[in-house]
Order: sequence, then C-alpha cells, then structure tokens
Amino acid sequence: MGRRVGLEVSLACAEAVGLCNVDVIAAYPITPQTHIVEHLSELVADGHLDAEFVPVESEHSAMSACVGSSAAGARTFTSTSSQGLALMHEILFIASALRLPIVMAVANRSLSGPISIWNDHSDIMAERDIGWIQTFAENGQEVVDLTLHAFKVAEDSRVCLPMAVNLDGFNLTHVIEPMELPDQEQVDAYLPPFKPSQRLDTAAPISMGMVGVPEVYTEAKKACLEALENSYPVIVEHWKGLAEQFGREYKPIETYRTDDAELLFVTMGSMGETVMSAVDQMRDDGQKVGVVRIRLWRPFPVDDFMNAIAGAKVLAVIDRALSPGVPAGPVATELRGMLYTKDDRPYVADFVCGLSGRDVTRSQFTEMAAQAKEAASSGKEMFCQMVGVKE
Amino acid sequence: MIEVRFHGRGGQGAVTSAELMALAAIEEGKYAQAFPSFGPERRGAPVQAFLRISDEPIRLREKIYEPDVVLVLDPSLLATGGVKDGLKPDGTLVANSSKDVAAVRGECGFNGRTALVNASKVAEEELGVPITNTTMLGSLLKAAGLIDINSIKGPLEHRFGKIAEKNWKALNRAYDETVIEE
Amino acid sequence: MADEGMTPWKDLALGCAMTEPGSSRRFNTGDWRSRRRPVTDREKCIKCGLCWIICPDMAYSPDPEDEGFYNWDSFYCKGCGICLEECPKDAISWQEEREEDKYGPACGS
Amino acid sequence: MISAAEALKDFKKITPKTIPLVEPFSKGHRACQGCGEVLALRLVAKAVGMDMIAVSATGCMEIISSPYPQTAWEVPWIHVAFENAAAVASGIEAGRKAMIRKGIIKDDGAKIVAFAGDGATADIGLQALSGALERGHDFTYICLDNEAYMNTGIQRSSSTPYGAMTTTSPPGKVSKGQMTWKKNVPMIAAAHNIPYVATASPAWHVDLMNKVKKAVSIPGPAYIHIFSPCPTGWRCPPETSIETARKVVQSKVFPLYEVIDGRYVLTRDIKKPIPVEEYLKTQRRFSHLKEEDIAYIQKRVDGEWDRLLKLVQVTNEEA
Repeated sequence: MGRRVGLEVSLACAEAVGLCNVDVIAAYPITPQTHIVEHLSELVADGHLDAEFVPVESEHSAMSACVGSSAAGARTFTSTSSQGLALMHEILFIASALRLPIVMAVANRSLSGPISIWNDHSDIMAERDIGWIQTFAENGQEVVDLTLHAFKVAEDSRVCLPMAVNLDGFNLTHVIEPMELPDQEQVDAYLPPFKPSQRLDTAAPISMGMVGVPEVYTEAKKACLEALENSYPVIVEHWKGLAEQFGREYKPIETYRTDDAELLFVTMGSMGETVMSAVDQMRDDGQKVGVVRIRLWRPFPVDDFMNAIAGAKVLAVIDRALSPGVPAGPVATELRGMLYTKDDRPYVADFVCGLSGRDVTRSQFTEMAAQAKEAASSGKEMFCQMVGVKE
Repeated sequence: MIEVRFHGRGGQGAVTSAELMALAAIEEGKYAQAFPSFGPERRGAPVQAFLRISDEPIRLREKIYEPDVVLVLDPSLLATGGVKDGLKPDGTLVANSSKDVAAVRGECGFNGRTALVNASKVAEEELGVPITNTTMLGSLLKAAGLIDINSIKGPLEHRFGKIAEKNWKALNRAYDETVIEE
Repeated sequence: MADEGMTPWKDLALGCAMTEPGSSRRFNTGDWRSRRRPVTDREKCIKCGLCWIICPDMAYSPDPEDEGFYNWDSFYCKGCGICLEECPKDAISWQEEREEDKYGPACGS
Repeated sequence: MISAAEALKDFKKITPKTIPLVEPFSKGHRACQGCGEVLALRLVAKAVGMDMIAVSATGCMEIISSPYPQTAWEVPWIHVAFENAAAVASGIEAGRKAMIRKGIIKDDGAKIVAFAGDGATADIGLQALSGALERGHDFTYICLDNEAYMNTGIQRSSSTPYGAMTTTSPPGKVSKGQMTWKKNVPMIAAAHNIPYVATASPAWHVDLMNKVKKAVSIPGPAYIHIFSPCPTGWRCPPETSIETARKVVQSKVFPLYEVIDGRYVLTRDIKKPIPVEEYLKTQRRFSHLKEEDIAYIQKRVDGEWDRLLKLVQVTNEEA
C-alpha cells in the first residue's frame, strides 16, 4: 500500500518518475521546474534510480536528447517551464510526429517579456498544437497520479505519443502538502516495462524522420491527428486502471457542484481549488454556481465537456494566458468554437487572470460571477476581461 | 483552519520552519500546506513563508491575507512594517525579541496577543549560530498550539540528522522561555 | 488529383518511418546523366579499384565474374566524371550515350 | 575510461586491399553530380560498418538520403532537426547505456555516429556539439564541411573561407566576398579535451576511413572534420571534386591531422606545398580575388600551418 506523506509537490513528481523506473532524464534547470530535476538527479546519484541523467546545455538539447533516447527505446522523462518550453518548441512537434512516448512535466510559468518566473499558462498555451497529449494537475496527489498515468498512456502501443503533465509553477511545485505516494509494487502492477513498437536497432534498421515530401506530409499529419484523437479511450481506460490500483478516480472533465448550476466556472490547474472554495461560499449565499475543471486538454474531450455544462446558462471561463489580437483568451476562444454549432449553448464570459502568479482570491471569483451574469443578461458580447488591471 | 505567516530574512530558514510544521501536522494525520513567497529574494532580503493547518482537506491556493498567527524570526523585521498586515485582531504575534511586550507592540503596531522569546540568544547558546527558525517553532507551538510538540521531532530529525538533537533542545528551551501577553 | 505512388495514411509506418532499409536502391539516378557515359577499357585497367571507392554514387561494384574488375551500373551513374578524372591509367573514357542504352535494364541491385 | 592511445593499441588499419565492401549508405541517393560530401559520407559509413546507428542533422545529406519513401540508409537512422544532431546522439547513447545496464537490451556494440554539415556544426549546432563533447558521450561526430549552407542555396556560414563568394557574401564594390576567416571547429572540438579529433579529405580515402575506424573504436566522444567539395556551390566542374580535395591539402589550406589524447599528429606533412592560388583558381567562388587578396590568404595559410607545426611539437614534447 502507498503511504501518506508530506512532500513538496516537485519532489513528489520526481518520486513518481522514479517509481516509473525511467531510463533517461535529460533536463536543463529553469525556475520553477528545478526542484523536480534536482530531486531526480539526487535519486540517480544515490543509486535509488537506475537511470542516465543527461545534464544538457539547453532545453532544446533536452528535448532533442529525449527524442534520441526514446527513439532508442528507453523510457524517457524531462521537465521544463516557460522559456525552456519555448526553446523546445520546434522539437516538440517532431517528438509527436515521430510518435515517441516522452513524458514531460511542465511547471507552468509566464513567458517573457517582461521576464517573469511566476505562474500562469502562457507557456503551455503557446504549445497547444504540438500534437502531445496534455493533462493538468490540480494538486500534489494529481501530479503523482497523472505522472504514472502519463507513462502508461504514452507508451501504450495504441497511442505512442508524447505526453505533458502540467502543474502550476510555485503554486504547486513549491508547496508542501499531504499526498499518498504509491509503493513500488503498486506502480509495477500498474505500469508494465516499456515495449516500444519500433526503435533504432541494428538488428532491424529503420529510418526515422524522413523528408515529408508533398506526397506524404498530409498523410503523415493525418496519421498523427488520428493517433491523438484515438488516444482518448486509452486515456480514460488507464484512469480507470489507476482507480482500481490506487483508489483515486480521474475524469477528462471534472465537475463540482454543477447540479442545477446556472453559472459554471471553467478552470484548469491549481486555481480550480480556490474556485471550488469560492463556489462553496456563493452556494451558501444561494447562488446556483459550480465548477467545470478541464483535466484533459489534448485531445480535448468535447463530449465530456458538453455533458458537464449541460443546463448551464453562463460559462465564466478562467483563462490564464492571453491570445493577443483575438477577443478572448485561448481557452474561451476554443470553447466558443466548439459551442458554435450547439443548440442551447451557454453564454461564454471570459476572464484573464492570475498572470505571472498574481493571486486570484475567492472574492474576485465572486465578482467575476456577478459580471458574467450581468453580461449574459444584457446579451451583449463580452470581450476578454483582464481581471485586476490597475488603471 | 489556522493560517500562519512567517517573516524572516533570506537564508534564515523561514521556509524550513513552515515546512517542518506542515510535515509534522501531516504526520499527525492533519492536512497542511506550506509554501514560500515565490520571489527572486536572495540572502538577507526580507522574505515570507506561509502555513495552513486544518482538520479538513485544504482546497485553497490563495496566498494568506488574514493570518491567525504571524511569526517573526528576526527582531529587526518588527519595525520594518508589514508584520501586522492582515493579522486578525484576535490573532497572535509570535516574535523573536529581547525587548518587552510594550516595546515590541510599539515597534510593530500590533496590540493583540503577543508571544515573545529571545530566540537569537537561545539559538546562539544552543546551536552556536543565530539561526532562529527551529528555535522559534518552540515559541510558535507554545503560543498557538497547532500540533503536539513531539510531532515536530520526526521532521526535525529527517531534516537535520546529526544536529537535530541540538535543534530540538533549542526549540524546547524557546517553548519554556516564551512569555505570552494576552 | 494524381495519387500514384502515394501511401494511404493508415498504411504508413509509425511516425512515418521507413521500415525497408536502403529503399533508395530502387530509385533511378541514371537518368540524371546526359549525353555520355563512362566506359572502362579493361585492357588498360590495373584493377586498383579507385573507380569503385571514389564514386559518390556507388555506380561501380566488384565484377563477380572477373575478379579484380569493376562493373559500371547505368542505373545509378549520374555521369559526374570523377572516375575518368581519377583513374591512374586513363582507362575510363566517355562514350556517347545511345538512346537504346540510356534506359537499359534497371539493375537496382 | 581508457585513453585513446590505449584503445588504439591493437588497432587494425584498413589498407587499400582491405577496404570494407559493405555499403551502410546505399545507392540511389539524390546528391548532385560529383558531390564530394556524399562520397565522404559513404566512406565514413563503410569504415563504421553495419553496426552503426546514424543521426543526421538537417542539410544536404539528410535531404538527399531520405525523401519518403526512399531511404539510402541501410542502418538505423534518425533525423530530428538542424542544430541538434549531437544532442540526439547524446540521448541515443544515454538511452542505450541505461537499457544495457538494466538488461533491457543486449549490448550489440552499435556505434553511434552523428553527421552534420558545416552550418549545422560551426553555427547553429555548435552549442549542442559542445555540450555533447563536454558530457563525454560515447559517439562520433562527423562534420561534412562544404563551406556554406548548400542545402538552402549557397549562403555563407562561419566555415566559409575568406574571399569566397556565396549568395550572402557576394563580392561587390566594397566587399571581397566572405570577409571573415574560417572558424576552426576541429580545434574547438580539441579544446574540449576529448580523446580523438581528426581532419580528413576524401582524396585520401584510406586515411579518412582509418580515422573514422579509430574514432568509433575509442570510448568517449570523437570528432572528425571532413573537407567535402561541393561542385555546385563552389562553381567548379563535377569531376574535379577529388582533385579539389587533394589540392586543399597540398596547398596547406586544409591540413590533415589527428589530436589523440590532446597530442597533435600531422597525418600528411606537406614538404613541397603548391601555392594557394593553385587551389583557388579552379573554383569560380574565388574567381573575383585579386593577386593581393590571394597573397593575403597565402600569408594566413602559412601562418596557420606554422602554428599547427608548433602545436605538434609542443604537445608531443609534453607527451
């Protein structure tokens, strides 16, 4: 059985990666991801984890080394943040195109400029289209579980895609909290050894990364697109397996007090917890509000989302990144697109907040709900509101 | 739920204090959260750390705005402002100071329940260094309870190994020497 | 739209990998050659093998029937002329390309 | 880790009579007529043999060897991007090392070889190369240097020699073409104190293959810089590639040497050098140069050669 421990979430993430018995970690330090890779290098240095820790000279090389390692057939992990993720950008597309099951923890942080080390989602929102499976954790327990789940899904021969587990920088990475850390036997029972469908092997030579001439590029992309779409049932299946093994349940879209709710907050990441507390207060005041939390961001679980918001009149979308030049943040823009063809679609209000780690409090969520309701009743389009901007 | 804010200077171990308390609370079966003020502050700069302890799961990721307890590791921080910000009127100030309650209240402007100990002296004598983070936990435990004093022993040993014993002793001495003025 | 030679997406190997090593051997680069082809005079040839080793297109290969000599392959030779230039005995010379030879039997060995 | 010298104690040289017959790099590739770079690549592949895992940086050799569905690679091969061949090779090496240690795969003795052009090595990939060399991965890095970005249409790189005309270093009223001196990447590699560094030219194919064979038989990182004539980019007839690769050495412009455990060894002494002009004049990329420009280049070439001789002397005295 697992044991209940108090642990910094970064260390818990590293422990989970260690429990997955990875073969290679290639990483470069960047705040607020550093504690994850520091602890992994400790585990390797102490002989607790038999892996190669490749201390590369940049994130670009980190992802490149991960591609090499995974192509060689090794279980591979990396972690980064912000500028580091941006520096990996071009290689992220290649990792998914080559169908390599690399697992990466992204300690979400703002993108420069101005330079900021604090939490928001601008780093990962700039990487929406990389073709990776992407999940978001809300607390330390989820970081542990989603990390185990990521290896299980990514390496499944029906999937073979890289996977990013997002955890909020500082707001999660640097927080010490209680969680249950599974023991090795449990993890071994859940996660089998990695058996790559193909690898760089002199006994069966293959060429990887061929030139995508116009006659094949479209088909190559189609194959990746289908793979990402088809990963959905496997993702859900392995969450079920996780529940059976560890007793904790996960769904692509999580809901909180959505029954009879007229207004739903839509959140991703750790802010969901504060929103839930705010919702509790609002419910005490007689407001019909709830929370919809997007855990699976790619592939986007459209049906689950539609079911989760059924009956709601207003969505208050909490965007943690900007999409300059578009009248909404990235999440709201996508949701509006998805809702367009639906009858009886809710009004979508969009709030950009919590940029660069700026705290968003329960009372601010209460205000947002009021604003959203007012906008909805006016029927006028509500452009993206930046919350808390000092005029 | 009890919320505590720690004030220290970079390098004095304010974050470690919050961490040790959280770990001890979790070992007791409680729920806890400890986190630093996420900044680029370096050695010497005033820093804060935060602690939440509760019997229920904690579902909150805000910073702590209205702490029940404020703990000050470094006497020089008392007069720099910010110590009493948001501290509930019925809350508790726990401070390292060689001065008396009246003087401390004068410095920081908080007139509520105040617990004082000369932790710098205790740490200097017991540990040989003026690092007060573990010492002050004794004072915090006496003034605010929160957890059983013996629960801190495990995390202390895990964290400090061979010098845990000295820290334990300093902590206990601070516990004994803390004076509380309602 | 012509889709000759195109692969349906479902038939692509994982990650668009090529699972057949050296599949380029079936690709004719002999038609890059224009007008002329190198011909070895085996009377002059001293079997040094330089034509074989310095050919960027691997158009020469050991003659299995006449040891020491090298066969030239019309399917790959792009007609660069390095072999003529480097042959220590000037045993290789250009010959006008004849229409009937140019698209001769594909070796593709 | 054992030294290069130790690893090479029982080294069996390739001779003109024992040139390997295998062609890990296959026919039907789409390099230009007379491409000196693909010849160099072919020679490297022959020297390494079939137990190679190859990594290519983006560039001419990658494009001409892998337009889907034709691959010229008979061995496992991967291309990822332009600047990261060394990092990808690092990852392959680390992955295999861990898996072999953990008994997941058996040690098949595969040699990891990264191939990259001069742009991918001296410019955009220099950082990844430096990192991989410094970390000591067991792999061989081959720079196929054709002295410009040929894949994109002959733009200058930091490896383009002084005076050369490229599409981004055109000679004009106020320019002589490339106005900077060629970056000395082999010496940069040697400065990482790796066990083995060498330069090679396809005009000395046996020497080239032996250097490659040494590089892959030494544990740890090795770097080989191969002069790779590009008739298309250098504006010279395709049949002159080997001749050009010979003259560059005979004129001392591109000296052939090894650096074994830090010890410099001249592998081809040039007692009677040909004038630099002899080398330059067959390539139209240099045709705009005036007598004084050539004299200027000659002076630089002589100076660098002398410096190399001193390095040979000093490092052998140390040894």
